[in-house]
Amino acid sequence: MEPVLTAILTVGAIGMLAGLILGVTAKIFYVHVDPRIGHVADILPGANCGGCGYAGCTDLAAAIVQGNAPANACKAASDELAQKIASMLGISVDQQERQVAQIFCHGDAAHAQRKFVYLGIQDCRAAQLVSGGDKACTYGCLGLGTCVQGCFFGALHMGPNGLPVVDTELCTGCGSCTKICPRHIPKLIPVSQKAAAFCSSHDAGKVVKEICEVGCIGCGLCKKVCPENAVEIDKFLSVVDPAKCTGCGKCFEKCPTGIIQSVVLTRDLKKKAA
Amino acid sequence: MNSGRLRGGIQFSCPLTGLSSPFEGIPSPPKVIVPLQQDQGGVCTPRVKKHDVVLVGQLIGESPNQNGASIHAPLSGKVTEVIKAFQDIHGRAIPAVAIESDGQSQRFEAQAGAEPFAALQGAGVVDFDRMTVPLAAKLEEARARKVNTLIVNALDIEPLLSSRGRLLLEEVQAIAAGIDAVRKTLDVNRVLLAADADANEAIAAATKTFGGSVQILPLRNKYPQAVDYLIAKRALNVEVPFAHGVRIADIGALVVGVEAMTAVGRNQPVVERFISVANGKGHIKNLRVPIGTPIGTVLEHCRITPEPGGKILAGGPMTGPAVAGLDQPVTKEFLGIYVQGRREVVKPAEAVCIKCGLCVEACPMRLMPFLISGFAEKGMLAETQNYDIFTCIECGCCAYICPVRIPMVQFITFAKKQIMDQRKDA
Amino acid sequence: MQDYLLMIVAAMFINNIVLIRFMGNCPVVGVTSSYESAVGMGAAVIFVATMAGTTCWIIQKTILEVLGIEYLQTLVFILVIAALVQFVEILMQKVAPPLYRALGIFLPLITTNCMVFGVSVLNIKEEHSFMQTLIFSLASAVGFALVLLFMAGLRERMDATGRVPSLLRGVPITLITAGMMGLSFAGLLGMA
Amino acid sequence: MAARIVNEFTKGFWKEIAPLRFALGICPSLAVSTKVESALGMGFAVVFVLCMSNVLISAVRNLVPDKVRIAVFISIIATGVVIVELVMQAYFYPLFLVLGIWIPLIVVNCIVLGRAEAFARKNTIPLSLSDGMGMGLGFTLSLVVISSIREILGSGTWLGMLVMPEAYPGFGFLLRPPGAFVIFGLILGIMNVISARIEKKTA
Amino acid sequence: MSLRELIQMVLVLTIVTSVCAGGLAAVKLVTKEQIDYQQIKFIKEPALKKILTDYDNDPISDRLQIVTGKDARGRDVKTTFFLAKKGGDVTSLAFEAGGSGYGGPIGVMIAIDPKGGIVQAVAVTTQSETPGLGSKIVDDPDFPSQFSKKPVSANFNLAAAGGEIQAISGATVSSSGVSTAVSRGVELYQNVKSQLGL
Amino acid sequence: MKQPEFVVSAWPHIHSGNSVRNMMLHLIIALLPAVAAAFFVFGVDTLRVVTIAIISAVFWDAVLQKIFKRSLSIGDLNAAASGLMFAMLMPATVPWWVLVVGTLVMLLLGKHVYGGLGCNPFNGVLIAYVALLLSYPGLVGDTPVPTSDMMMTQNPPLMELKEKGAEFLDETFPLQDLFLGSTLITGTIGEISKLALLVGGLFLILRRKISWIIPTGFLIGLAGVATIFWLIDPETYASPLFHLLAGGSLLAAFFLATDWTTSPVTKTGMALFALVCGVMTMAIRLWSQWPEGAYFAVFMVSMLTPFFDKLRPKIFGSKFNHQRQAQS
Ligand SMILES: Cc1cc2nc3c(=O)[nH]c(=O)nc-3n(C[C@H](O)[C@H](O)[C@@H](O)COP(=O)(O)O)c2cc1C
Ligand SMILES: Cc1cc2nc3c(=O)[nH]c(=O)nc-3n(C[C@H](O)[C@H](O)[C@H](O)COP(=O)(O)O)c2cc1C
Ligand SMILES: Cc1cc2nc3c(=O)[nH]c(=O)nc-3n(C[C@H](O)[C@H](O)[C@H](O)COP(=O)(O)O)c2cc1C
Ligand SMILES: Cc1cc2nc3c(=O)[nH]c(=O)nc-3n(C[C@H](O)[C@H](O)[C@H](O)CO)c2cc1C
Ligand code: SF4
Ligand code: SF4
Ligand code: SF4
Ligand code: SF4
Ligand code: FES
Repeated sequence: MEPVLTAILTVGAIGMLAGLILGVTAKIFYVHVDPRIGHVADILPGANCGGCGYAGCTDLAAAIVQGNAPANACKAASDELAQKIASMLGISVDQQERQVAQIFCHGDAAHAQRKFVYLGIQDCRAAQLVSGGDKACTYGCLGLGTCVQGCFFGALHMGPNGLPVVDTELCTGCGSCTKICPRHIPKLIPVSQKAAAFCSSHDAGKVVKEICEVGCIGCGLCKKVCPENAVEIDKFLSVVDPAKCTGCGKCFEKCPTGIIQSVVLTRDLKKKAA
Repeated sequence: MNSGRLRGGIQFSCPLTGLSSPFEGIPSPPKVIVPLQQDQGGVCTPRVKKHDVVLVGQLIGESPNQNGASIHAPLSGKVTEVIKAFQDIHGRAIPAVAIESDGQSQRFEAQAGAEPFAALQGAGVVDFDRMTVPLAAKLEEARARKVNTLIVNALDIEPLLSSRGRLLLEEVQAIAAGIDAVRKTLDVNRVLLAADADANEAIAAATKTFGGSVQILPLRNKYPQAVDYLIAKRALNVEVPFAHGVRIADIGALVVGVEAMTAVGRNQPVVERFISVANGKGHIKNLRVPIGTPIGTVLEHCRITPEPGGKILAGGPMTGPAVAGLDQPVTKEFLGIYVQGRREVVKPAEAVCIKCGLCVEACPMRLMPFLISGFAEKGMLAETQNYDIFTCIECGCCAYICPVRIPMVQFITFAKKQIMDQRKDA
Repeated sequence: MQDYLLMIVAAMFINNIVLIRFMGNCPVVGVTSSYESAVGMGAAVIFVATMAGTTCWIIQKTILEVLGIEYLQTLVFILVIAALVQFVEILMQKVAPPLYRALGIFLPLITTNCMVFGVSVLNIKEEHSFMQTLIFSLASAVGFALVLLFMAGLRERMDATGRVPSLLRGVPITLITAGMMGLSFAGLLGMA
Repeated sequence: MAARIVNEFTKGFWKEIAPLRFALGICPSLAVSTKVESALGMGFAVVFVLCMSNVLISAVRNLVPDKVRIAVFISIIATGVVIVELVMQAYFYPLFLVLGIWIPLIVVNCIVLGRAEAFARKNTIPLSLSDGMGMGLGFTLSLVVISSIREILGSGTWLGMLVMPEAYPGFGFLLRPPGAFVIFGLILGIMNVISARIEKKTA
Repeated sequence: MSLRELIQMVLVLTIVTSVCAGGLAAVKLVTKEQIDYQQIKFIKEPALKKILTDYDNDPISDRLQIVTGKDARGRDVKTTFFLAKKGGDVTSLAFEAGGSGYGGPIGVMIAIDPKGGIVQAVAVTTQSETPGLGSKIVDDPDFPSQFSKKPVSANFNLAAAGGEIQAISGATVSSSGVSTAVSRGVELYQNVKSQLGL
Repeated sequence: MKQPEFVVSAWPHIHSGNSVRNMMLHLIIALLPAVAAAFFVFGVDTLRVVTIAIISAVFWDAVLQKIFKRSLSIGDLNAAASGLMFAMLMPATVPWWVLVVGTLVMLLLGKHVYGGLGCNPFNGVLIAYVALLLSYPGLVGDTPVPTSDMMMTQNPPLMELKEKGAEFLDETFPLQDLFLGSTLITGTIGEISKLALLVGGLFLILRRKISWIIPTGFLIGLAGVATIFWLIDPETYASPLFHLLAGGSLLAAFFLATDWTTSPVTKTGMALFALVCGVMTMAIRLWSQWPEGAYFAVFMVSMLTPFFDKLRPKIFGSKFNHQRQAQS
């Protein structure tokens, strides 16, 4: 029995000493760190996309805990996660409609002219710096897929026609693609939006007609036929107000270039969820 | 001679035939398009309307500020259109004036007697270095910083361009007048003239004209020594840390190209450009071209038919921007036109740097181009700055020498742009 | 003196704790993606390993061996290391917050770093004297930190100008590179 | 509940197979994988320690103050390790000689403390046991895979049995430390390929 | 942090470590015998097999422990002697002695014929010398065989130290470790010869 | 849609014509004299080894490019050059399967896992050499090789030094034979004629394919250490000249330490790298179990290349004195 006692007493004593030292130092050198920051950071997606405007997810977590940012500040987190954060912190969230990105240019190789053959770095931002990009339209998609690289959630891919395509189910509406695109072609719209003119050109109709078959020429027919007054023409470009648009489809028929089209994001989502 | 050594750079072996070919005029084009921004000084305000009749040298675009360079009609004739968004060689959408020639070439009489220095803005003189800048801005800076040394740069910037060497020979009197004018306005007590050591005739002419008043600095051709900073280094043995905001004027020097000195000496609005035309086979012609002449017209005159799939450069083969079409007009930003055939086009690489170090050896700024470009490719912008990306003058020596043909200059310009954008955002 | 010198060289390079003795690989893989973290981890380990090595040696000689309970070595040593690491962490957080911010995140990782515990055990196994323990622990930890640093250097270069296939990027290629570093150390075979 | 137990058990074999997925516990995976036999020995030692520590830690999880959490956990783990050490010395002495210092080093195997921190201290005893078992067996599996490759290509044998032709010269490089790193790295790469394939299929 | 928490912390840690230690001590008690046997079997037996040639018993079972001295703290140091017998007669007496080499301690098993007072053979049990250099003390049979068949009165030091043993070139330290071990062993044998009762 | 006519890209628009293929071709040409010298000593076996090495290197390169889904680029001659270089480190007696295994290791671990040409932190040739040396010590490395005389099987010089000491080296290996190469001297294929290596190396330097700094620094570092020891005790230690001319000193100095990918690019970095390589070579020759240290040294020191490359040139304008010069 003696060896057992020796063991118990020695190691017990070492354990006690360790406990004492730790306890006493912890008492003397106490530094408060809000444990909730860690918990919130755990809930956040951890993509560090920066879409929220903070330097990464942990930074945002600290801001949320300190009340400097709302619980749903993360563009990439679902409502469910925001709710989870809010209930953990005992605060409330304003419900906001989910936004997704759409590509506001349909000018693929078959429909839009190019000024020259571009050789060089395969990055839209770099291409934009070489004589302003190869596309004749200075507003149109360059098609080198920088937005695809920029999406943290794999929601974009290049379609067969050389234009990016958004997977609306994967898109979190973080807006990284909008920011990274030198021409800001991907734009965020509410999922419930029912119509949009998929063009970004503010060029005059005459110029657009020369270089692109599917551009908005700013003729204003859509504005004229819209019964809800949901369409505005902003410098030769038709813009649909999602709050007013009912998706009646009158403008689709009238548009001479067919660029104002129906958008069916919600159904798409429902189908996928089912 | 207190001259500094140039490390790195490229010794081109191309023949200097251009030096012996005199400037030719070209037949006045029937129609010109004059973009209203041709330098870094900002967009000029149109001073003519559609259907206005203009004379050669008449103001058509007024500089937006005191130290800019205004733009003048190169032809006499009728304004057919003031274009709002003309896409220039850089892809910028800027206003431009289209003029239809009346075949008269009647000159507009400028109000005489203006002092050259004050008239620079009005005369629209620009100087060409890495970019085109209004000479007035340069002189204003020189005056503010009490510059006492004038370095006249008669070195051609790139291989196969020879307009400066030729100007020194043909316009030596105008250059002399220009130097005198600058001497009068600035407190310059020392004038140096950097010239290509192989331009014997021009150096002889300069020596004869200037006597002892101008110190001539014959330099062996080495690209890119004609850049302002490197001229300053070779002439004065001082390296200006321009990336840290120090200017050449801060060391008391002003570097001006001979074409700007010629224009000052002539004291007339700038309406034509001295350019060299060359293609893959070598130098073709030295020309005096009215500003606004379409490149196509110039090439027709030189009997060059560009090949589809080839390239047209607004400048030399090292740093000239490639242009999209033959209808682009010659502007003050042109030092020459270089035409490249389909097979001569350099295809950038898919491959990866093999760290051979040739670019490091070639870089005249003693940078590590492969690393800067590598960081730039990966979007590691902070690291590019640690490796002094802003000291890069984008001369292209690195990409020229690289065995795997990495488009280093494009990566570097791309990264610089991104950094500038970030700074703007912050 | 010469013996100590040889011991330093041997512990740092010839029998490098990571490349030859296989200890402390997790941080070599985990925290070498940047110089800063490599330096931070290296510094933290140098500090902790030296402290732990000597403390454990003293406990072994004055308590465990005296009482004949050497078989409890594992339990006692790891307890000491865990307490030591946590002690340092708490202390640093208060006394030197900037240092804590730089090194702090690495400290908890050190408890489970084989290298610290391994060095403590090796000191006993190889019957080092106190002086030898001090030197061996320090030199081994420096050898570890050097490997971290070299790896960070190679990885930075790979990141900047390499094109590692995406499926091997990160941990796999770091392991392979560590293997190559170890392979080159075969040149030192027979030196000690 | 039963489903969860099964789930916690099986995740250790592919989804969260420890050394391969998280780059934890690399050292022993490299050091004791020259032979399948020692890999198995090491693996089972870890299974034992993991199960024991997970169960005990889960049992005391609500009694331990946060500040001494790590110290307590690691004491429990160390106890398991010493038991393994003693038992192995008593009954599997040759194995003990081969594994040497790596037996006490189980105490710092990141997986063990990692499971305590990440799992056992937040979950019930049955779940923790299942997790420990799964993780431990997953670790064993990784060791066996690595050591199989090394033993077969390196010495031409598997578990001591000759599996390659008599004349096979054996690639000794793989039995050396660098060979271990390389094989480990390549296996990780191959796993990435397989995962990517699976993901593509399910997507 | 309150005092209560502090006490709780210390208490928990003390109890846990005590319980752990107690458990381990129990396990150790249970396994001790078996571990001793295994150690002897796997470490000593190969060396014994090498040096003992002519016997018909199991020397591992026929072993005896004798107190051969005191260590620095005054505790007894015991040495195990293995007896090889043939027809009941002790033909050899084997035991281990130690010296220190280049890479650490060196253990040497020595077999002595108690009747003739002759060192029969010597084999290295444990060593950690440089492979290919110091490890020749094991790999090179010529080196240990130098010790064989020498009377216990011989000088087992290296030639350089006035003895009869030729060192392995390039591994003087390792060689000297072995020769020191043998010298010590022989000396120890001389001291305890009487206690062995042979 | 109208097709665009001209190409637009960033400058520069012309190129020097340098290419990987061109550089590899230079390397191959530079090694030919050494191959010829080896042929003189070992006969047809030389060609056997060289041919198998090159063919299997090219084969593995193609296979691995396929596996790693890269475009086929055996046309850049890199695999052929590496294969030839690898053969230089092999004795003429090496079995064919060792070459096949070696080239696989070389191209897998020294090229493709890192992403292809130019990404590897360590030279594939050296990786393969050391891996084989550890696996098949009797078949590669410093083994006695029968020469075409077939009269005797002679130890390579450094092995003789390791085993028998420096005493009779001068008689066994006349310096002239070490330099020119002769049937008295064995070793790997690339270690036979130092003259041939020197010719090849100078060719590369003059064609500006490698920098003169690395070979110079390497040999200075090696000779420096050798001289110190030789001066201390010429009986025990071989002369610096012997160390320079024996084994792989020159091969490593001109062809391995200069490998672009794994050596520094800055002049200061190159100089330090080379000196450390030279010193390390001697350390391994003196104190390790290996007779030859040059290859290990280059392999090991390339680990430090990223650090040597931190010693970059002072950039343009860095010497500018902001206070003084701004006023003048
Ligand atoms: C790297 C290295 C390893 C060594 N390894 C051993 C060894 O394993 N055994 C040994 O006895 N001496 C070893 N030595 C020591 C030397 O071989 C020995 O001290 C030296 O004096 C040679 O003397 P000797 O020929 O009289 O033995 C080593 C020395 C060095 C530098
Ligand atoms: C084999 C060889 C060895 C050289 N050795 C030296 C040397 O030791 N020291 C030196 O200053 N230059 C040496 N040089 C010359 C340098 O390369 C020299 O700086 C270069 O040829 C010309 O330099 P520059 O480009 O600055 O004009 C050597 C050249 C060669 C081909
Ligand atoms: C051993 C040695 C060390 C050298 N160290 C340096 C150095 O630290 N920095 C450097 O710029 N050049 C170094 N050099 C190169 C010479 O200084 C070289 O002449 C000079 O840099 C010009 O280079 P060039 O030969 O390519 O023209 C070294 C050369 C040798 C042989
Ligand atoms: C002088 C010189 C030496 C070279 N040495 C090697 C070499 O040792 N190994 C090698 O694989 N490639 C060598 N190369 C070619 C190339 O750098 C190498 O293949 C890549 O590092 C990829 O292995 C060399 C090239 C030159 C010009
Ligand atoms: S949307 Fe923008 S970033 Fe995306 S491919 Fe088009 S131009 Fe490029
Ligand atoms: S598509 Fe755009 S908005 Fe949507 S997740 Fe990707 S980057 Fe964010
Ligand atoms: S482009 Fe920039 S990096 Fe390249 S050589 Fe010129 S200055 Fe150096
Ligand atoms: S020249 Fe090209 S390949 Fe050579 S180091 Fe520079 S970037 Fe790399
Ligand atoms: S297993 Fe050794 S450091 Fe993680």
